[in-house]
Amino acid sequence: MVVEPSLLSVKDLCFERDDIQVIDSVCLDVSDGEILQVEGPNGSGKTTLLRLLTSALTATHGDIYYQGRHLSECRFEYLSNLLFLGHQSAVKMTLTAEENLSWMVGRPIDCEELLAALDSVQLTGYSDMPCYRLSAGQQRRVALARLLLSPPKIWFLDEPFTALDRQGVALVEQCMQKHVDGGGSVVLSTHQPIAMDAVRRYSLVNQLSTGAN
Amino acid sequence: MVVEPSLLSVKDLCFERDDIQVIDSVCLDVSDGEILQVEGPNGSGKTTLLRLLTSALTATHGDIYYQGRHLSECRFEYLSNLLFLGHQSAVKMTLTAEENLSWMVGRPIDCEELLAALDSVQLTGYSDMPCYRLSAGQQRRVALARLLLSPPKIWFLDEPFTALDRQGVALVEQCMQKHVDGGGSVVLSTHQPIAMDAVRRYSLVNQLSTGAN
Amino acid sequence: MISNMGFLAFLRRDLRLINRRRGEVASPLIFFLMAATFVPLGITPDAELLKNIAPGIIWVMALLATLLSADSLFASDYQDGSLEQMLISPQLLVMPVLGKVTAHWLTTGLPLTLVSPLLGLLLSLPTAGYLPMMAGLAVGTGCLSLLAALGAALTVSLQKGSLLLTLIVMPLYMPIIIFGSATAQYSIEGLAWSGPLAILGAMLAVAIALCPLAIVSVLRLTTIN
Amino acid sequence: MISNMGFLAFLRRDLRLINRRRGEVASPLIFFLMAATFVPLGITPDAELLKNIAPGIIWVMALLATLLSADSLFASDYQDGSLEQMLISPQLLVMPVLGKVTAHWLTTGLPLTLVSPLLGLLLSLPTAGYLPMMAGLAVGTGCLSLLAALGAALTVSLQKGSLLLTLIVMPLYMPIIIFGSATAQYSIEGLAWSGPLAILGAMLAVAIALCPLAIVSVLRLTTIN
Amino acid sequence: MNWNWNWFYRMGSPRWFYESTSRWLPWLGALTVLLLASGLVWGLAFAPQDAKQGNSFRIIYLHVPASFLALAGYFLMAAAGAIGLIWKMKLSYMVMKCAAPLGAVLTFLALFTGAVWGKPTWGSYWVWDARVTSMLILLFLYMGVLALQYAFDSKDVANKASAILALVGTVNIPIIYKSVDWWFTLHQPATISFTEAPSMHPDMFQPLLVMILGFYCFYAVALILSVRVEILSRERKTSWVRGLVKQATHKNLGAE
Ligand code: HEM
Ligand SMILES: Nc1ncnc2c1ncn2[C@@H]1O[C@H](COP(=O)(O)OP(=O)(O)OP(=O)(O)O)[C@@H](O)[C@H]1O
Ligand SMILES: Nc1ncnc2c1ncn2[C@@H]1O[C@H](COP(=O)(O)OP(=O)(O)OP(=O)(O)O)[C@@H](O)[C@H]1O
Ligand SMILES: [Mg+2]
Ligand SMILES: [Mg+2]
Repeated sequence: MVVEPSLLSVKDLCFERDDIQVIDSVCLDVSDGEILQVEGPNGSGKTTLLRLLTSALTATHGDIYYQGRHLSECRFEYLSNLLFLGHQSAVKMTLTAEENLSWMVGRPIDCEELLAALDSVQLTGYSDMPCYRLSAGQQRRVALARLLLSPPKIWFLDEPFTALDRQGVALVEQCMQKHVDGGGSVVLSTHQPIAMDAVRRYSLVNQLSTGAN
Repeated sequence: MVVEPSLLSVKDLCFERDDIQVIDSVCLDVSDGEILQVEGPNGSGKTTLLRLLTSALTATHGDIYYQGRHLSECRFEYLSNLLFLGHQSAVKMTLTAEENLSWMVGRPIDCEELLAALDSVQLTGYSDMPCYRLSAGQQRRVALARLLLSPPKIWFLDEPFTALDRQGVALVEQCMQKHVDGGGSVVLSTHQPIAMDAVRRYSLVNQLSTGAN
Repeated sequence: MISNMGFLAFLRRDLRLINRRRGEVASPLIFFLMAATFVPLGITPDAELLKNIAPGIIWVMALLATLLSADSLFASDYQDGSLEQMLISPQLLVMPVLGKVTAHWLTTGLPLTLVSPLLGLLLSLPTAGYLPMMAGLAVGTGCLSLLAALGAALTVSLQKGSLLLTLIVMPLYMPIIIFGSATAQYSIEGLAWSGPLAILGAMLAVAIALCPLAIVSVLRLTTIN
Repeated sequence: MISNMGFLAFLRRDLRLINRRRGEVASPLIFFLMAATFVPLGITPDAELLKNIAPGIIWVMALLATLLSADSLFASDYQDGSLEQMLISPQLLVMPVLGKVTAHWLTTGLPLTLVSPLLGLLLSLPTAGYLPMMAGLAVGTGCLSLLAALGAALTVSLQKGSLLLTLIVMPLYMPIIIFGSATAQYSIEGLAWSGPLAILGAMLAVAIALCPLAIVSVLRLTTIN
Repeated sequence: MNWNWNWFYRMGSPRWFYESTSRWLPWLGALTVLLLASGLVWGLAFAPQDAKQGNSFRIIYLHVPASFLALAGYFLMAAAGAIGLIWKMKLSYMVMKCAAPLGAVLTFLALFTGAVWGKPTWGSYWVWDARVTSMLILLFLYMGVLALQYAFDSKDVANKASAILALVGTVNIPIIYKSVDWWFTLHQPATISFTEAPSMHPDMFQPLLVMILGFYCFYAVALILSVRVEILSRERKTSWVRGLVKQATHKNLGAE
């Protein structure tokens, strides 16, 4: 059917943990330049789905295709083109903002570019302060500065707006817009409303609580 | 001026950390039945202020009065009438939701009341599951179930809406409304808009970034 | 409300937390046994020699086991915010802290005391040494737990505190280990062993009186950040 | 991009992380010294007796120091999500893991080897024992670090893993400690000590070849939750 | 009552300390050099040889003063910590912080000279003698305080925590000394103890006294110097330190 294969395509993905079906036959497609928002109440499996898609978890059943090829054939290529930002933001408390960022970007990068990125996330005076001295939102901003420096095509963002103030949320939205305009794709989960138009939604239903209630 | 002393009154509160003035002469009053939202961008000192008010930190300068008396005179009474919910929610990952809750409430409580509270936060099937098996939002809900069971007069809530879905946010707002209607007070910090009318705002300005930018 | 947050509540909660990880309850026992088997391997299998060093070895093991498990005494409470909740609770923290330390002792010192006859057997301890050794261990490990808790409180806000904790606490352990191993040594040599045991008891009494207070003030200090 | 995420990058980062807390760099050294002074206190100050048990004691100490510091090898990376980021990075994880282990050895095994002559002095080790002991320690602590990392990987997802780690790793340490203390013992007794040292070397070679692979697959397994 | 305490609080001011020590530090430094030089020359060159030990006994002129000061230094450090905890005096924390490395170095010196001395007299560098053992433990106590001081990033917490540890250590020092003494007598007949110092010949003893005095002065000078450095680095943002810096650069420029 599809002539040009979509960037990421998921067929019938299932995930079972301790005999509980957390993710039940999810099918979805993400094409270039698209933002997909995974929706659902607390505990519906958004984080689990994102971790499955980034291959941090292995699905019990189902397939993931990247640009038309099965993930097992192009794992390396897929992983090199992917960025994941989870509930835990991988910010080391004892390192400074600058050190953290240069580490997380994972490619040689010059100092000015780093400082410029930290400037954009409003951490101008803080680049050489250890991160445990930053506030919750500032720590989150250190992790988000990655978005300004990352070449990967697909971003997986799990609740990127946590702990951010309004200006920070706008900044992340701007980043996503720029990324999408450049042909990249974003899969994100959030409970806050997004002020962007190009967002497609995918809803997960809470398997367990619908069963239990 | 004030005939009836307000519930909590703060005079000229300052806090200095490693020679940086984090909180600079804050003056505020909280009266019975009031919701005070502390506002400010990331890093402006909201968490620090709340921790000062709960006496988890000690101010370098300034005074706190509880019902007209200085805090040093009525510390025990003040602390018995206070509830604090911070960025970290004090939920033990290895204990079940029920055990966590009964521990956190800090008074003898019967099992049915506990289960009813867990029901209200939509954790019906989860009461005897260890908390590391809950999702981020569900873990947060365990901590929030305290609000349904707590007699203290003043609540200090630091970003209570983190990780909650829309229904969860509504629930917390409902709790706060009920508490306030019963004569209690709430001091909270959040970056999300609140859908309540009786909210007074107090704005903190970011000392450092205003200086740096 | 206040009584619930006291000694027993913390004792019960900590025991439950430890019990949740079932592998952990038995592990001090097994650690003790295993470490003791290393000694003949690394040193000598000669019973004559082992006999002389048995009480000392058992005490060194008791001490290391206590230290190894101490760094998690307050660490998880610190990370998840429970400690902050404790610190802003209205009542005095002395009883809760004592409850936590007791839970620690019940899961390290006590099992070690109980298993010590077996170790004595492994290391060819003479018969006269068993009772004094157990008595000494029972009293001495109490001191060890209290001092370890003090070290844990001092290093709780440091990410990699376990080695630092060792460094801080070890010098304070010296008198305990001297009198502890002397208790067994005396009885083996046919001397009255009530002397060193009494000194251990006195140290325990002082430690119970002072350590919880010190721990509470240290916790208030180090958790401010 | 890939080369940057390799051996040297992790080595540099971990050394920097360790170095950030200045108190921590010296502490393995001091731990070693301190633990060694306990032995005479608990056992005997008699130089004749100490001489016999010196190599064994030094090895037991090396082992405990490695174990004590091992539980934080992956723990903080696990808790803050760095480990997850590592696991979804495209390249093979063997080099990064080897980098982390090397950083661990550079901050435990190496300083311990360097300080060992001082311990030999404290425990009246005969002169002939110094060189073989240092050679044995240098090679053997490498194995210790690799095995400790394996244990740390196995227990990384458990909150209170440090005691469990000890239990898992200790049995694996047995051969190392036997040959390690034999190296010094042989030379004291005037025998050729190249035999046990060669065996240690062979064990190190095997461990370097296999452990990182095992660690990577164990990490993939245990961090899924 | 007020006038009574004024001097105390003034003494707590780093600036007062810095300025007043500037005045008499040169004198103290000169006295130290004088005492140490004369003591050394007297002890090493002119004091008579020991009947039994020959020339090797001369190491006593370093060993004994270092041992004295190592112990006294710990109590000074703990006292400074206690004053800091009770009266919240910044200066006394600085004194405590600077006394720790100084004391550790002196303890190490005592151990080192003792060990070197031990080789000719006891036949080995190290012997588990009671006093030797307690000295080693003292070194560990110092190291604990030092490590704790540098492990915290917040200076305030670091100061208070290491002050508490130093205080706990002082409670322990007598216990440690007693227990080690007792342990030693339990285990070992007193073959090579030096608890009863042989009554020394006055010709040997007088230079020793001079050296001990000299070490006390040296300790004071070293402590004051490092406290002054600490003051400058902590107060570098204040106007009076800025003024000092300006003065110094001015002088340098003038000299050129
Ligand atoms: C590492 C080894 C040694 C250490 C740690 C050590 C430690 C000490 C200490 C702490 C003191 C001061 C005691 C006090 O406060 O009064 C002292 C004094 C002294 N030491 Fe040593 N010592 C060592 C080796 C030796 C040796 C080998 C000798 C010579 C045989 C020696 C001879 C003396 C003498 C004569 C005094 C002064 C006598 C006195 O005031 O009691 N020391 N030593
Ligand atoms: N480690 C785990 N072990 C077992 N079950 C788990 C684990 N983590 C999550 N679960 C369960 O899997 C389900 C989905 O969890 P998940 O974290 O994916 O939800 P989520 O949609 O991200 O929720 P939230 O909005 O709260 O972040 C939940 O019902 C939860 O109880
Ligand atoms: N432990 C600490 N040590 C030193 N400085 C700190 C520490 N924690 C926070 N700060 C600094 O204090 C200021 C206020 O931090 P605080 O956490 O109160 O901000 P906040 O208003 O809660 O921000 P957010 O919205 O991100 O939660 C920040 O500039 C931060 O850098
Ligand atoms: Mg989630
Ligand atoms: Mg905050």
